[in-house]
Amino acid sequence: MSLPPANLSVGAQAPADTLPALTVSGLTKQYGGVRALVGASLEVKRGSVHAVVGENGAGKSTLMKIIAGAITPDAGTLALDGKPVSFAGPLDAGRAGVGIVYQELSTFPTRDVLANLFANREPTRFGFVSRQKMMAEATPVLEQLGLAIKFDDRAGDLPVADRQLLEIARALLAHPRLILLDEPNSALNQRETARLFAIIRKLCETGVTVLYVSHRLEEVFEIADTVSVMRNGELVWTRPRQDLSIPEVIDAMLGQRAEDQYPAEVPRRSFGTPPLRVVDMSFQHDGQLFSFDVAPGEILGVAGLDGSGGDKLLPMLFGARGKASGLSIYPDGSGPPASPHAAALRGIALVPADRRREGLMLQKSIATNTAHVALGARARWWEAVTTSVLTSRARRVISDLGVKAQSERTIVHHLSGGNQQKIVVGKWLETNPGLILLDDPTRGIDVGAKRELFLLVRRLQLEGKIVLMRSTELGELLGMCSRVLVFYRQGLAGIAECGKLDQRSLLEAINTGKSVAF
Amino acid sequence: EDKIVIGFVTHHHLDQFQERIWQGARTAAADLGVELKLAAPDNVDPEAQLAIVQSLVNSGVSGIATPATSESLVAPLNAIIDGGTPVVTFLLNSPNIRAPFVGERTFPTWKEFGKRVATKLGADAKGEVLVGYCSADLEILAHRADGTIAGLKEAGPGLTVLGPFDVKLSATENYAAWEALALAHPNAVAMLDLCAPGIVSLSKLKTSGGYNWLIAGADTTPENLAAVEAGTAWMAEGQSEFLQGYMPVLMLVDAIRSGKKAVEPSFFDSGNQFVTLDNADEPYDLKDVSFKELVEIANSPELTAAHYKASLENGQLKDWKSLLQPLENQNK
Amino acid sequence: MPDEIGVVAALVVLVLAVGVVQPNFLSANNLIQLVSNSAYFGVIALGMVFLLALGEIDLSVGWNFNFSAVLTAELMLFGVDPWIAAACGIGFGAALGLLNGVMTVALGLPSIIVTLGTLSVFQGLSLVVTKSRAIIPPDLSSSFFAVTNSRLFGIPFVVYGFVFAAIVLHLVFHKSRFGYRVQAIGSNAEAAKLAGIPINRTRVVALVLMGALCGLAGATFVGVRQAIDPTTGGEFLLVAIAAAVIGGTPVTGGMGTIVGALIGALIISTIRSGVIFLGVDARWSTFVTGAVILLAVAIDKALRVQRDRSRNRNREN
Amino acid sequence: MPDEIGVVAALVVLVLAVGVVQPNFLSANNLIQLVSNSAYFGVIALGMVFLLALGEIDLSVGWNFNFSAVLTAELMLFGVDPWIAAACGIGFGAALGLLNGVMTVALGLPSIIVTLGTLSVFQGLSLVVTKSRAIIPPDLSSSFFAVTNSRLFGIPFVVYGFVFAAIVLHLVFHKSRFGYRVQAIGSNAEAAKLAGIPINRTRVVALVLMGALCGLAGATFVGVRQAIDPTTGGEFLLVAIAAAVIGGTPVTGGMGTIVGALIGALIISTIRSGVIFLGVDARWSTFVTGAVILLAVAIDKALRVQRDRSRNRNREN
Ligand SMILES: Nc1ncnc2c1ncn2[C@@H]1O[C@H](COP(=O)(O)OP(=O)(O)OP(=O)(O)O)[C@@H](O)[C@H]1O
Ligand SMILES: Nc1ncnc2c1ncn2[C@@H]1O[C@H](COP(=O)(O)OP(=O)(O)OP(=O)(O)O)[C@@H](O)[C@H]1O
Ligand SMILES: [Mg+2]
Ligand SMILES: [Mg+2]
Repeated sequence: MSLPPANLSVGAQAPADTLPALTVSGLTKQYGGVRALVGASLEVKRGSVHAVVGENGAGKSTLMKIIAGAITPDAGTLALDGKPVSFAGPLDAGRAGVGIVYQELSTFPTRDVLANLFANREPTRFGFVSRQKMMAEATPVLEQLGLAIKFDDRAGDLPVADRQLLEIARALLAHPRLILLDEPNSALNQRETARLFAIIRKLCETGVTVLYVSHRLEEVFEIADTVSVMRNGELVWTRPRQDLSIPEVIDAMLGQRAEDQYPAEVPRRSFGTPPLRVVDMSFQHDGQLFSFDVAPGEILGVAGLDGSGGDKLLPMLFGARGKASGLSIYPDGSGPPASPHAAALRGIALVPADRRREGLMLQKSIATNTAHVALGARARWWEAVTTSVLTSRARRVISDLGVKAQSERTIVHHLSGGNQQKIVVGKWLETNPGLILLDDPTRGIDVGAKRELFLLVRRLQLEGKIVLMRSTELGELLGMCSRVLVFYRQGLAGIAECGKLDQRSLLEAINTGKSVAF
Repeated sequence: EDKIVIGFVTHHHLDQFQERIWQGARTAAADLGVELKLAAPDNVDPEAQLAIVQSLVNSGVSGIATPATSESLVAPLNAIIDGGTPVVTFLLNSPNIRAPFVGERTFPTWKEFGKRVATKLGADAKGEVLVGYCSADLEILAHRADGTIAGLKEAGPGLTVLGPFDVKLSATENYAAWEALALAHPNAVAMLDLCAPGIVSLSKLKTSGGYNWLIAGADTTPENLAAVEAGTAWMAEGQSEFLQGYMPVLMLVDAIRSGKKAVEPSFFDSGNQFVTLDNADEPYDLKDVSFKELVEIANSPELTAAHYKASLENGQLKDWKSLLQPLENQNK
Repeated sequence: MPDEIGVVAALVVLVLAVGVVQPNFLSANNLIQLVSNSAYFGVIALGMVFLLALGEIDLSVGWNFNFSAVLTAELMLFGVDPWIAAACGIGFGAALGLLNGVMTVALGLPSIIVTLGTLSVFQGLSLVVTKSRAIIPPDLSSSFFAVTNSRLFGIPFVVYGFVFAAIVLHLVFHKSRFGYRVQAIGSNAEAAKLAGIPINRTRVVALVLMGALCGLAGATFVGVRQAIDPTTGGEFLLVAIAAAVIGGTPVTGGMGTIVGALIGALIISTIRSGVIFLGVDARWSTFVTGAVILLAVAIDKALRVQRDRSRNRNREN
Repeated sequence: MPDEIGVVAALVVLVLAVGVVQPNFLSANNLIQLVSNSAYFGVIALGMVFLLALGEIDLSVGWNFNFSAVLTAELMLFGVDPWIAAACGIGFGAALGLLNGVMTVALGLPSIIVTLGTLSVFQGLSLVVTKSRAIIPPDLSSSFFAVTNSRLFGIPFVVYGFVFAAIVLHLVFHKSRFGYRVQAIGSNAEAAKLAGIPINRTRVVALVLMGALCGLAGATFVGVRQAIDPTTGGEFLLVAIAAAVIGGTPVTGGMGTIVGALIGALIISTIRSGVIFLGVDARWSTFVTGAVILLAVAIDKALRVQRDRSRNRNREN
């Protein structure tokens, strides 16, 4: 019995270098009245990293899904290595050497890590699925990705970042010749992203072609050889990276001149309202106690690696993990909320990290979703659900946050990922909360929307709201926050003053827990 | 000798019919000085009934009385007999069980039932007579229907007999079914339901809908007798439930006391009553009673026991062994 | 066109099909009776829509109905005024629902498991109370019996009750905070929790509502039939679920239709009654019932597919 | 500690509780009978685990069992060799399952609706075939009857059959690609589709498997009991679901446990038998049954919570 190659390798021998690995021509896809893709054409060179960027709803994911055989286009053709192909389903595409990491997490929550990694291609031995073979194959890939999870953990119990890594590992394990990465690192931190990029580079050396979608343009410029820009379902242009600058790309994406990414800091002033005082909180029984204050009008950042505890802080403040320990005092003078219900009633908002699992009713309309908190949690029992109230609220969210949707009756499932995120943010801001907990709020949203969101946060700041924001992108924290809580190994390592700090020293701090830089 | 324990298992315990059978069994156990274990499944479920019977056998009872609710109980019951625990069946019969059966003669009884209905309607009566039963999947009910229809045709050649219809057992479904039948057959002259709930449903319908068909049906439950008393229903057929509980215990104890490991297969006819306001004739040498007395007896366990006591202690039933017939007679 | 178009069409087809062969079937009297026969299990089906939309189920409904009716009748036997007895019956049904709810939440178990247990508990206790006897209210002179048996414009009280319950529950389901919560939790329980919707409280309230509806059906039954026996209600579970599901409420949660459940209940009654009107042989009637159910759901599905298609077409133009 | 620890503990507690009061209960003979009584609905519960894990359900199992058994017995009446008749019965059960599957997929309806219809269709056709009569194989001389009624080391054939089926299905569920697919679809149907898992085919196969198991139970029943009545099997649906669910298979899909369903079936048999051994008054026995079911699931839950706690504690340290 021969074990499969323990490292990542090319599935088949590389064909003639001259032909493009992927040729897309005239792809069109229409959903009802929405033109998701309009005659998109593209050529991707073998062994290159080809980035596709564009606004939310520009059609990037639609393009990826068509190439992966998950949806059939209305018109247009695909060719791999010059040979025309047409996929009846994802299985066909997989057999042809196309692998994909979908933007929306598509793990199997009740199944363990191994079952997830090898979904529908489980190796067998004597007719039985062989966990040995799977483990032998998966171990090196997980190691390369730095994913330290047990094989029998249930995927549903893993944090978002681990689930995303799990999906990347799943795609890599199929040894595709063409790999489509649709915002694969939206939930990953810098270290994890760096590991992913190392793997991508190694893959490209062995002739694998990578199509990469991201809203993080710095990263796009770091990894991509070629950049394509999409707008409103059309391909605007494709150019080599070295000829490009980030503002140029943004201009093309938005179809207008780009502004500063982070809106200017507003002058600090005093609001006369009480702060949030977190006192002697801890992540676990007997764990390290920590305390901090957040003043009205302050944006406090939260940073930390996976497993540092940083990802637990916001749900804990929100009451989603039961009543938090310690002697904290919230701005309304009471202690921590005992449940999310209590939190919602007290004007505390949490924009959760995993929008599809924790934030949305995918099969319901935008109107229904935007009423989630205002009606579901905060309305009095006699308040009727009227279409006019639902509609006007939804329309407000759509226009305030620039949601790209046909109408407020559109099913959320049919929105692009970024627009779904805007709905989650919008449903909370509608309730005018005083304490706002943003758990990775920019995940998957485009530069324009990101700027709009930041403008909104600044506005909240001006109104004297208390904002805590966790992000996997340190640049965002530095750009928006006055101070950043740095978590390390289930405790608070220190509080960084953003003015005295650059991205490198913040990165060092979250990786070592040392407070040298503060 | 060890204390004799009789396991007595009915096929459900959800109505007064079963309760009266239990009453007979309890009386017999008290009369004979043996212990009785009464049990039944939550609803008609032969497999659950079998599990109960087998558990009783495993817990060491001396004999088992149970109805042959289904033919698939035959092999396991025969296995119990072969294992040395005597069995007597009652109410529902299978000729393949190597055990005695206590119950009514199905076909002849229901033929007589049909005849009496036809006679009451008049020898030259015309019109539709509707026959319904509560379940198409019980063989005994098919025999009842066959008997009834045969009797109606014989004694009422001018009648149009329709059915049997499946009018269900549960009170709500039974009512709905008869309601629909009543509307579909506005000219019917008689409605016959061969299961217990029919008389109640039909009586209620007759009163509220202003119909004037003749109603007759099965079982002398308190509600059915009340309908007869009120004059809405004409006849309720009873099948001596008390004896169907009493006799199996008696036969088992007799066999066990005489050292037998099994009871010879035979048929004991429990007899039956065709109860109307002016007739409540009892089988054997049981004292014939008026309708009023019958109602009193039906409502009192003490009166019931007393009613049978004379015959059981000194009359025809004392000599029950001479009344046993071959098993084949049951459906002749 | 609303979602219920398919089931309505299926119902109309069935009614007309029987009516063509047996015009009697279309008499006002029969159609009214059809509706009134659906009322008991139909009201339970309406409550089941809430539970299915919540992603829960209550298997104990039939015996809750029975136990509540038995309690109502027993109270009447004890000389309690029938109106008060009926109110107690409804309250008792709600209390049994509360028991289901509290156990579901306290044990952290799905309601299907809890109600699998309480279904036997209710049946068993009811049996202990009735001692296998039908309970018959002794004195029918109270206005309670007059009212529950009354007719207005030839239509019986239970029909008004059933339709009224359907209207109220339709509004609750689609227009109240509670209805919104139910559907939100059924759509995505985790997201609902994080949106601040009180999951457990909503679950308990839904099970209490279900219980109260069982009690309502039970108390009304005692009024109309003036008797309750130990078996009645046992078969309601499957019919109630069938009515809800045929009506278009998916068992996967997140949505439902009260109007659909009402129509579903009528479809079941139509099939039952139609089989009898057409004089289908008793041995064949079970088969015919099943085949017609399949036909009805196929009609419903075909029409909805048709509608979705034309809807999309309209959108594109 | 595996997931089944809770139910196993509940079963042991129940068996010992009865055994302490009535030592007879612990006799080999009684315990063996307990297992063999669970075999028919138990095998159906095993198949139900696949469907529940898939997010589906089959309501027609009881009547598929009945119809398959009737067919087997009828073939024997026609003089077909009993072994061949039994094989046909199993194949027939599978064919009925195929019908369920094809209709589910072709109509695009949930299996609960389709099988709600076919449940009556199967029952009705079986009734038409039997003409309300029990079917009794005429000639019991075939080795088929000897084998199905044989005992090895005092343990009857059906017990071996049940345990063997459980082992095979356990392996299929946890070790075969089919089992992986079933659980993946139940866990996240959309992701399963994206992973290229043939959803419809898997659904059909699972319903065919369920049907074949009904046929297997039916054919074996004819061998052991040498008769099949028109009613037998009607009660199996609720017990089979109860066994699967008590055993720990959630109705929300994505996972399941064959071993749990086996234990669940034994728990149900133990309660049925224990009530008799303890001499519980027949009127109280229904209540006691329900209460003990609740107790069993509470024990199971408590133990699993306990285990998860200690697991988490170990993990964090
Ligand atoms: N199933 C669907 N039904 C209807 N509309 C859809 C569907 N899927 C996508 N769309 C629409 O197609 C357009 C393109 O969506 P797509 O997901 O490709 O955007 P995207 O570029 O990936 O955006 P994002 O950056 O937010 O992920 C959007 O307007 C979206 O609303
Ligand atoms: N992460 C957690 N770990 C352990 N227990 C939790 C966790 N989150 C919630 N709980 C507990 O689970 C139960 C359900 O919580 P949930 O928020 O659904 O309650 P609720 O419906 O809001 O309650 P109420 O109706 O009283 O507002 C509560 O008892 C809560 O204490
Ligand atoms: Mg996208
Ligand atoms: Mg709460």
